[in-house]
Amino acid sequence: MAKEQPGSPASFVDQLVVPGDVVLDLSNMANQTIKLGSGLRQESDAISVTKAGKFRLSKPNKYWVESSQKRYVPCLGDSILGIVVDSKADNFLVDIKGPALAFLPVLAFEGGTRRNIPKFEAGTLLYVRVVKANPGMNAELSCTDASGKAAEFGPLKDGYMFECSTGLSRTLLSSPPCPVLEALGKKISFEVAVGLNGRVWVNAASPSTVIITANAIMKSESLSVQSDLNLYAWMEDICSSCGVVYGDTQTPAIQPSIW
Amino acid sequence: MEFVSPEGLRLDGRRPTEMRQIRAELGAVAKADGSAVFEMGNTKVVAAVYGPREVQNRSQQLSDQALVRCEYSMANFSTGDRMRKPKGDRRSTEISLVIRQTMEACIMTHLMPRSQIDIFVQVLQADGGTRSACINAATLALADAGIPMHDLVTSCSAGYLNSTPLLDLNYVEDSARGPDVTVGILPKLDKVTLLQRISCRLCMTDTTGEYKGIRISTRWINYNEG
Amino acid sequence: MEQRLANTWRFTVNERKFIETALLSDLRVDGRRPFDYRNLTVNFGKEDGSAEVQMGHTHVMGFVTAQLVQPYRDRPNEGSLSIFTEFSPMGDPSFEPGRPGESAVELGRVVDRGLRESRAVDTESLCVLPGRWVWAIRIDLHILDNGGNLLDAANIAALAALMTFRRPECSLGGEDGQEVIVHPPEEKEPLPLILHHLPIAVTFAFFANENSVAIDPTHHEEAVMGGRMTTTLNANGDICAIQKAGGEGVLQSVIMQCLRIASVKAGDITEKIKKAVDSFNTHTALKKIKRHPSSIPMDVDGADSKLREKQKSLVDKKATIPCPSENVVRETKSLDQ
Amino acid sequence: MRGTQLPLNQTQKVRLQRALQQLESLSSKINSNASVTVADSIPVNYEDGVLKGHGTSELNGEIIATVCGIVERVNKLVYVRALRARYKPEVGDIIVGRVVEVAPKRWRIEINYSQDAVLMLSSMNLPDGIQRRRTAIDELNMRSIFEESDVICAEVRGFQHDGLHLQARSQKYGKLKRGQLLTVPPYLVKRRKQHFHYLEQYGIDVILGCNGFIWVGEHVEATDDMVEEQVSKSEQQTMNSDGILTDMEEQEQVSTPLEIRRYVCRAANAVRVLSTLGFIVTIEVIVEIVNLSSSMNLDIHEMLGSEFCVLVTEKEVERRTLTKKKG
Repeated sequence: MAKEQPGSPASFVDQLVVPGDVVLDLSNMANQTIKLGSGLRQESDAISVTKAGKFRLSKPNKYWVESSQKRYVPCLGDSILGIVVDSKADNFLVDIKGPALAFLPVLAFEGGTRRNIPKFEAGTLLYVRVVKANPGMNAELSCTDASGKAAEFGPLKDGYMFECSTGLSRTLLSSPPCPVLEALGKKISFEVAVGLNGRVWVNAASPSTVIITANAIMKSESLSVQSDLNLYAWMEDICSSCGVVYGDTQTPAIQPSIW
Repeated sequence: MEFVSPEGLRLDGRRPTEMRQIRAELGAVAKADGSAVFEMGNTKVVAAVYGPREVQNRSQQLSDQALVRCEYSMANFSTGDRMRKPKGDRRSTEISLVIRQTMEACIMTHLMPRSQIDIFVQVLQADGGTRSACINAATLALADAGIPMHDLVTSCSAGYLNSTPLLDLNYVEDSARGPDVTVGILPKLDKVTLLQRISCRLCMTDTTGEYKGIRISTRWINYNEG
Repeated sequence: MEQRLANTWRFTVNERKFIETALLSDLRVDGRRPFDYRNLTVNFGKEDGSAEVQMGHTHVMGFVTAQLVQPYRDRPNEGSLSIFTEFSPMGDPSFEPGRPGESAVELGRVVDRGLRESRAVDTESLCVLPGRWVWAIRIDLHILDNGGNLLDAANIAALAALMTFRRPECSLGGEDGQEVIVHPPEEKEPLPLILHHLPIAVTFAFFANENSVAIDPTHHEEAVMGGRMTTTLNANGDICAIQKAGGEGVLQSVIMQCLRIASVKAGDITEKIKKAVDSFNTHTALKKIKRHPSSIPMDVDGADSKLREKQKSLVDKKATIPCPSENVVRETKSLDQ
Repeated sequence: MRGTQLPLNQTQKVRLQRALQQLESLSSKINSNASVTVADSIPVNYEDGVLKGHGTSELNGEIIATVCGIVERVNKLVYVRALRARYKPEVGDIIVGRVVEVAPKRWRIEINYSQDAVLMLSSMNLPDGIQRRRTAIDELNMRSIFEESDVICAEVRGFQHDGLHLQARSQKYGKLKRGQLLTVPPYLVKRRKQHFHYLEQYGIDVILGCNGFIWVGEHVEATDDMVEEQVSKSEQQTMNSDGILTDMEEQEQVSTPLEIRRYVCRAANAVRVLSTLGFIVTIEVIVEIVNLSSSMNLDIHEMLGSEFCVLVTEKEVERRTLTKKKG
């Protein structure tokens, strides 16, 4: 699609691109500095795409391809959900859906010292931050924010964790808040933690609420560019499929936008 | 064919809910940590347990519980016509799995992390009910090895021929292709852990008969242990 | 070591605990109640005897083929039925390539027991020439995606494939009447298999805490459960096979309750399969009508004689009968079953 | 009871049976109905409060046994001592084991436990006897200390996160040479003050490992000093141990005299007899049996015959009756 005007970036921005598409022609853009993000490759003057997704531009000059995938490529500063796999003397080995296990140093906790190393059994779910992500190396995680405070990081107790695509988790974290979350939040109260690596943790007072929330979020994955869709009807559908009555008849104020 | 005479006796002279004579002996394999020979009539099975010991394939090691493995085999001379079956055919693979899962359920595996328990069961003579005999032998061998267990599993088979429920089938009754069932129970908890039924068109037979038989066998095993 | 850890599927303590606690209040993660079955869809391939079953994320394909072989010596006038399973790493990373693993063998054996020992397929009608030629039916079950409860899905796939399978008709010919002629489908309408009843496998999962039970477990639930029982029943409520291979102990009364539920489910599933097969049959029948009508009103001498010639040559070709060279693993009723 | 597989003639059978019966009558008064099998319920007095120990679990408010064995009660603690099981290590146990693997900075040792034990290079006295940090060179030379399939003697240090650790911080521990390793069920070896024994009259050493591994070998001077040796002692001692080392090297050249070899075999057979009969293995009994066999002018191989076994059983009865009377 949109093959007419290679060279003019505007023609590709926010369009779907596939590997091999030449999205920018630098010869037309002399004396401009541009920054390339993931999914783009420079071949002399041509900038071509290496993975399928949406071509994005962040003004003034940052370009990248945004894609939705099941696996996660660690990226500095991302908040993610990891699962403890094993503990070694210096590190916890954590699964982050990435190409390799990540290391969480045993001291990377608020006020962490050798004497108060936390104990996590295999299978513990952690909300962590990526602090080192170099290709070819295991990523390094931390349970503190930049100032060394625990913030919200740390183990997540109870609740339910499910996996989705990285694209969906990004949508859930977007601002303005994701319509599905907002619509759900109007009716029921729940806690949610979204990891950029495509893992979502949900907790609520009753298991049925957790199940509704989890299913609603999981099913919103396939709910894409249907602007005329009635979110309320959709939600009720999910609730009835979960065997729960959604509640009062008021339609949520927000209609789903494109995501 | 008539499997139950009008007088209510079976081909080998037993009553329908009568078991064959059972005999068990512990310590049949000196090298093993625990071992047992179990006989049900002419069916004779030997079981040996090694472990808990260091895990041989370290990649299989479990950090929170013991790894249980089981190998079932049938000696070539165990049946009437000598057979030369390749090792690891589908039937023995399945029985190995069944024995392993049955034993795994009653071994307190969490007490022996990072170790491995091997159960070897071999049929020396087959005359029906080898599956049950193997389970009984394996239980005794595990008890002999001093491995902590929730309960002793006891097992027995039953069938339905000539519209009579029969307990503990022998080979002739077994090969009549009537419905039959193998039950493994945990007598103390009074729960069923193993249940395999192979049958053609059958309404439910009452299981009281076989339970009775299994109770007897449990009692007998206890006596034997003491 | 690390490589091994990197490739296995993770399961969090949270999920495990949640699945168990939700079951206590009769809820399941995918919104089902403990005794709800997942949505079942059966699709058929273009050829006869292939079926695809989808239950949630579980996706199994069944394919039936037949071959003329020599019968077993102890049953000279019966055809045979064998089941092969293929668990490729594509369906689940825990399946290892190469020889079938324990779970693949167990699945094959349980489906086999349900079908064969309950004599669902009429094997005597598969005999062509007693002692010489019989049809050997082979069912291949391929796991395309493992979303839990492969056994039930595989069993349904096998049944659906068997129900749509058509074997070529054959007759005896030659000077001594001992030669087998296999008629191609254009010549004689292929024959369906005779199925006496449909044994349906229904699987229950048992959980350690508070003796919870759930039907048709998903992949996640299978990772949590302490034991499993597969009951194979037909729509009449006859029990064909039960498999509970160890695991969590269960009270006798619970087993009886499961059997009652299973017999209801077996009825439902039978309905669904029959409906799917019926619609497939009418569909193919319609296609035939569309395809052939032009040939029927054709003039007699032209095309028809040509057709006859063609048939003749086909018959000649059939003088060479496929040799039973393939090793079909056969599982005789073993001593202790 | 496990049957002992001995080819017995009629009189021997009667004698053995009688002896066993006597043994039973001697012991049964102490522990009459304390033996349990798996899933038997153990009667307890709940009012006093109960602590569940090894081999027990709770089911429906009842305490049940999880192994076959003898119920033991210590104050509130109730536990079941398994009759036959693999070795259960306790800190401070002296054990004999076999090296199965030389790994980085450690040896892995098979000790009849559910896992292999670990002996770190750092918890082991170096051959030069000097206390210092272990260098990379020491690590490279590990095979010159112990290599695969060597039999060694060590002490249980305790459980670490990666398994059971041993230590050998004394000259009495270390590689065992010129002798026999015997394996008996671990419950036949009782924990005592002394596990190293030097039988001067025969010139042999006997080490009764708590894990059921028993070493019978030619006497080595280093183990002569049977008093607990402290690690942090003066340099004088290290010099002393140096001297012993050279001593050992010298000894290596000369082969073991035939007489001593005979005694090694005799003692080993004594242990074998006890193991087949299922009697507790103590140094006193071993000495007694060795003496008995020599006084009867029995050949070494005849010790394993049924006649001798019956005789040993009868002796055991005598011994226990005597101790009983004394008691």
